[in-house]
Amino acid sequence: MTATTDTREITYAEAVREALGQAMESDDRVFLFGEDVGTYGGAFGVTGDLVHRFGEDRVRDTPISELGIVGAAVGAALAGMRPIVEIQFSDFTAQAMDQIVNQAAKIHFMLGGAAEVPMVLRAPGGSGTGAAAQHSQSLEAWFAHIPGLKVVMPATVADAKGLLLAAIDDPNPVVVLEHKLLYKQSGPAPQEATRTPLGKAAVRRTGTDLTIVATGVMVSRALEAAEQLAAEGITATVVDPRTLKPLDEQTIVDTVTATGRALLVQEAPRSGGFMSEVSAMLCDSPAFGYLRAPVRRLCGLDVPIPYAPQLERAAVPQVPDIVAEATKLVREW
Amino acid sequence: MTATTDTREITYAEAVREALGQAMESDDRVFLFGEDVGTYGGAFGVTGDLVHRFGEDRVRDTPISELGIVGAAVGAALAGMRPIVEIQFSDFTAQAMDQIVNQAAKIHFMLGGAAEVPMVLRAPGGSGTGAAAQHSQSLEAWFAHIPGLKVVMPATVADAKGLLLAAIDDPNPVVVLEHKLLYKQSGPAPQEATRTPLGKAAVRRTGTDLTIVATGVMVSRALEAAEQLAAEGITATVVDPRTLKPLDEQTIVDTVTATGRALLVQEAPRSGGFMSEVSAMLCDSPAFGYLRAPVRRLCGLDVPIPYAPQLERAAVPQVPDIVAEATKLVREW
Amino acid sequence: MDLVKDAETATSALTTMWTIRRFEEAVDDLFARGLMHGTMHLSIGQEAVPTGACLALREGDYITSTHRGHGHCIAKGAQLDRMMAELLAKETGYCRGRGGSMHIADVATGNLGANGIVAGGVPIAAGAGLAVKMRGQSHAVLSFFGDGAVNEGAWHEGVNLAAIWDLPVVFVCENNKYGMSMSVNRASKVDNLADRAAAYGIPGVTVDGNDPQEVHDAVDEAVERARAGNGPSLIEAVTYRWKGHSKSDKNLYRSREEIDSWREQDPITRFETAVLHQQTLTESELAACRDAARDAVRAAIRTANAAPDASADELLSAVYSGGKQ
Amino acid sequence: MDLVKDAETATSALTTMWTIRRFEEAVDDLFARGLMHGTMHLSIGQEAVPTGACLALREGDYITSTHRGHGHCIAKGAQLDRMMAELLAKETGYCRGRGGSMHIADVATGNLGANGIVAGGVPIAAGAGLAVKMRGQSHAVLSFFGDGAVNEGAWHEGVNLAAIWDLPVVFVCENNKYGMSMSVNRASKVDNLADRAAAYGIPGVTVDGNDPQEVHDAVDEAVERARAGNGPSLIEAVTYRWKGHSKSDKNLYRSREEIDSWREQDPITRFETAVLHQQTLTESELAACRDAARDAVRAAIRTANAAPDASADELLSAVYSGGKQ
Ligand SMILES: Cc1ncc(C[n+]2csc(CCOP(=O)(O)OP(=O)(O)O)c2C)c(N)n1
Ligand SMILES: Cc1ncc(C[n+]2csc(CCOP(=O)(O)OP(=O)(O)O)c2C)c(N)n1
Ligand SMILES: [Mg+2]
Ligand SMILES: [Mg+2]
Repeated sequence: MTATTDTREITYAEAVREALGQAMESDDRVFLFGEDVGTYGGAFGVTGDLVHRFGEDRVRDTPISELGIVGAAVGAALAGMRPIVEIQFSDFTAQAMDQIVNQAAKIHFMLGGAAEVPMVLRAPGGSGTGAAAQHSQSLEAWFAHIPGLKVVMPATVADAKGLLLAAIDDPNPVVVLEHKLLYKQSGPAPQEATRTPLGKAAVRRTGTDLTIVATGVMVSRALEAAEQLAAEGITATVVDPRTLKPLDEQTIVDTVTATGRALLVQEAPRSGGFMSEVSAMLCDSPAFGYLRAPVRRLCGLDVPIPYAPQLERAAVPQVPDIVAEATKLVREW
Repeated sequence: MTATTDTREITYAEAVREALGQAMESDDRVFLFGEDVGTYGGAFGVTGDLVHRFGEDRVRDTPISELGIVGAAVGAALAGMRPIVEIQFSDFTAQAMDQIVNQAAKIHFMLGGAAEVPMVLRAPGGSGTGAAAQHSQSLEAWFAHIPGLKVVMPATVADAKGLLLAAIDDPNPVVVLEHKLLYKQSGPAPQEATRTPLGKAAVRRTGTDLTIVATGVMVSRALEAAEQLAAEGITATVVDPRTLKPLDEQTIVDTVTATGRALLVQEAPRSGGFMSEVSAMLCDSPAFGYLRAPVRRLCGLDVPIPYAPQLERAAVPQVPDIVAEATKLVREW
Repeated sequence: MDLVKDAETATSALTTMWTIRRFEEAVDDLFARGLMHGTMHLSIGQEAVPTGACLALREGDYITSTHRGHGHCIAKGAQLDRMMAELLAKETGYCRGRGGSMHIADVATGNLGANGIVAGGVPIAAGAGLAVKMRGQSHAVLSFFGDGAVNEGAWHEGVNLAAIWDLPVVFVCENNKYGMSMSVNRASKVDNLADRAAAYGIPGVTVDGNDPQEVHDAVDEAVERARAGNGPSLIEAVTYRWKGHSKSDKNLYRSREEIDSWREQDPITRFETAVLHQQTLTESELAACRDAARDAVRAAIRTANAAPDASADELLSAVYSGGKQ
Repeated sequence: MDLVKDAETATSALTTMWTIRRFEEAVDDLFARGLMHGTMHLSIGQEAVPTGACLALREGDYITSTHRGHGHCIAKGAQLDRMMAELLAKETGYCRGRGGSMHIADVATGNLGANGIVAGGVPIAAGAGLAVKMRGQSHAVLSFFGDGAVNEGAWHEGVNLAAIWDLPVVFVCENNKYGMSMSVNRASKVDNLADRAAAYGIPGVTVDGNDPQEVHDAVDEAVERARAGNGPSLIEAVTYRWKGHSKSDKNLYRSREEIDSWREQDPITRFETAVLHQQTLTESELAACRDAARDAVRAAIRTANAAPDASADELLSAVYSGGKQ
């Protein structure tokens, strides 16, 4: 993302809203629907005033029927529209998995290329709000395993806007996993409708001792940890894949080759999480020969997200955990 | 599984049926329901004549409503029963993901241990029958990522029986992923109700040059490949994890430590598949120091399963692919 | 539209029904002879439903179909040779051999696709209806599904969305009495599945699904309603599948007598009798319809057989669309 | 059971309603003061529904509840201190601090749990009903859900299963007019949600959800039906939530006047007036109910506050059950 003259500080939620607004302005086929996206402005306030700008037709409240909503998006996309669906919490994609996975993801291939399903599914994931196990999951690994889906996890304000715009442009179904804790975070983003290309990782910081690969809210925690590590004389490269599918393997391989150590940080439970894929990819890549240490994952515990704040914090990596793990990795290997 | 005097050859489908029958005989709380499990005998003939033995109450046909069925199993389990649900094709678990993942998997933890959900969900996965993309998926990675679920993939006739019996005993929700191509395969299984303990891998064959870890239908392909490799002077250890969650990491680590090379074979698409977890686990285990070669995955292509037989075969690993990949791994490293 | 009294329409309807019948008999035969792969779901005995229904449609209208979708596809105007090529796993098939019977679509004629997922097409139809409505068009969307589909959550959610937004969708339930082996009477407690329409505040009607005229009239009225912006309808067409659910079916759940009694209600024979009775067509004109269907199916098989097998070369690049040009 | 004329029942009903009210007012306050974590959904204004409904239940009966479940939990007999401890993230909470407001359950009293998933409890209730029926017991299962839940596939599938198997389940829809911001009139086209019962061949009735007697009578009849093996019923209790959906709610979707008009229909005031009018209880007896509720809630807060915080030590070992002993 190159800085442009019209860059200003806005929140992540505002960035998403701005992208939605710009996409709807420039393309009649784009519309938005989901539970409480209209007058309410979205469960997390993301859609805000869009209904007043674009009307109830294009910013459409739905009943509570995630499967039906996503299915309707598939149908609208097949019939030439560019629907954007909001699912209030990414946990409720469980309700809609058939339409996401068995329909949206497969139709283009299954029909021999005769049709495409240009739709976007936006949903916030992650813990940290005390919403407990059914409202706090990080399910990106599910989607990243499904051929036919593209998956992005914007970690910055600029990417919240840029990746969403690119997702809306894409002729394939794209799952955009936002993060609840990021919505209120501020950061720079261009006013104009600049795309963040899908499939390109961002190197957020460069160091020599290890490479930290992190997704979602873990990107800012990794950067904070990298600050602290620097004070102790350990410098880290921090890579934010941004797009999980298709994954920019090259950037990860190159940075890990350069540092010889990899710490992979995700919020989701360790077992079978997305970082397992990154690790496996690294261990069968040219980087393997350059590894000075085992590829380490720092992940959420293999537990449902608990309600109590102290338990919830303990369940997912925090900045000190990243610092500790990185230090260990560098000092011991 | 120690051979017992009453071991005879039966098919995998018969083994499942026998386990179901024995469990229902010995425990009134056990019952079976799902689409066409009664008179029809199950879409793949697995339940067969059970309805005649146990009646329509305990071998219960359902309407086509996977979410409702699994939800009803959760409720029945909470209320003290031991339900076993059959989902006709594992692809249709997509319909039921909310009840599997947001309810069954989490209730015990979320309720602070005050309740348990002893239920079994059986579903056949895999390709090879020309049923195309919506009827051929291998979705084990989804379940293995969810804390609170246990996941097994029986690869032999004896395990089809033994793992299912252990799953029915277990006080937690267990997903049993059978394989369509195995149903008609014959093999030895004890007549008596012998349990295969959950969480214990099976070393199916021992060798010195590499360890092949394989799941589901890939186990027999790996064994066949190992035969052919042996003829070329390459000997392989073949490990069948059997239980994917909780995974018997120790057996995998030990065998890979011994051979120094690992080839991980699954039918599911590579990206984010279960073998990515195995690879990541190995690369951060004591085996790492003993690796003579990168940990290699041989997986299904990252494509939906196509219909045409030649395309379908090309989409997932076949015996010659395993032989070729193993040979390369051993010869090149 | 009078299917029975108008010669041209009668010819068209009869030819369509015979084409479906002959096509599926051919498929049945190819399977039995091991020349066809995978699985199949035949709609023999149900030909009047797609035939009567699709006669109410015009260019620009959409349909969504099911696992038992050959009839819908043919009635909506698909090319037989490309259908057959798909089933025979040829590169020239509608899906280039990647979809097979359960995924044939013909987007050009508005057929958004068969679906291997029971009720999977229902919310998709609602979405297509939403697209039509948002563009201010007057097209209709016709969604076919079976009696088994109405107990799926997807069906409930899709119908409700269409209802609240007054979408131009016609929901056509082919009640062939069974969802696989589950009798419709065991799967729900309502007398007629059309009664469920009341739960969504939309009209519902039950018709004789072996009479293409009855089907047509009900669908036509619903399509007009849809085009006029008055929202969706539910039509239950009662019919019967003669063959097993799929090749694995041993028919344990229904009796020989039941099957025979429905065979006596053959929609094609009934229609031919009616047409003859009304003297709309002569015996030899009927025979001509039959021959045309047979010849078309034979030609389709020949063309399909001559086509190249589907190629595995481009699998990986076929997963994502690069965008329409 | 006459809630208004029988002094003991009136006292019980009134105390329950006041307890729910005071409990939730306390929760509201604790949240506002930053002493409580997470999110919350208050049922203030809806107290008559769980109160009237649960009076029809007895030991061995089950309920399933919702995200807005404090009232159900209290009416089914849960301990206030363990509820409060859960909300305050204490080790002594019903879920040991792992569940919070949306997951309080009290399996001992038959409360199978609140549920963070809209309609999530509906198929679970059907399953509990199936367990009861298979064991030949005469317990009933009462499933609470909101007006928003009836458009979920889970609801449709769960109700249908209960219907076809004649399960002893009473489906109680708390129609508080909105699913979050979505007005019930926009979310479905039926006049009364109870009309949907017809789609499943079960009885459906709409009652005044601010009158515990009306709720009770309808539920009681349905419970008897269930116990007698005659299957499920759907009861729609029309009521209103005074507070926002959750703490993020700015109430943009409804008017001050609408809220005020419903506040005038306060179920507690109405019940007190009726009880006074019938001279079942005196003013001071009413005051005693109120005080008892207030004191119980205060005591619960005290007990909960004194309890140890939930511990993160055993998280990993808490995921799987080792089996009941
Ligand atoms: C979601 C889902 N569940 C189950 C199946 C398996 N299945 C395929 S067709 C069928 C029966 C469908 O019955 P109905 O809707 O009446 O259509 P019919 O086969 O009678 O035409 C079933 C159970 C499926 N394909 N999808
Ligand atoms: C499956 C699912 N979708 C969406 C939500 C978010 N959500 C929580 S409560 C709610 C509204 C529920 O409305 P209703 O059923 O009427 O209950 P009420 O809140 O009015 O008591 C929504 C949309 C959810 N929790 N679960
Ligand atoms: Mg049917
Ligand atoms: Mg409500």
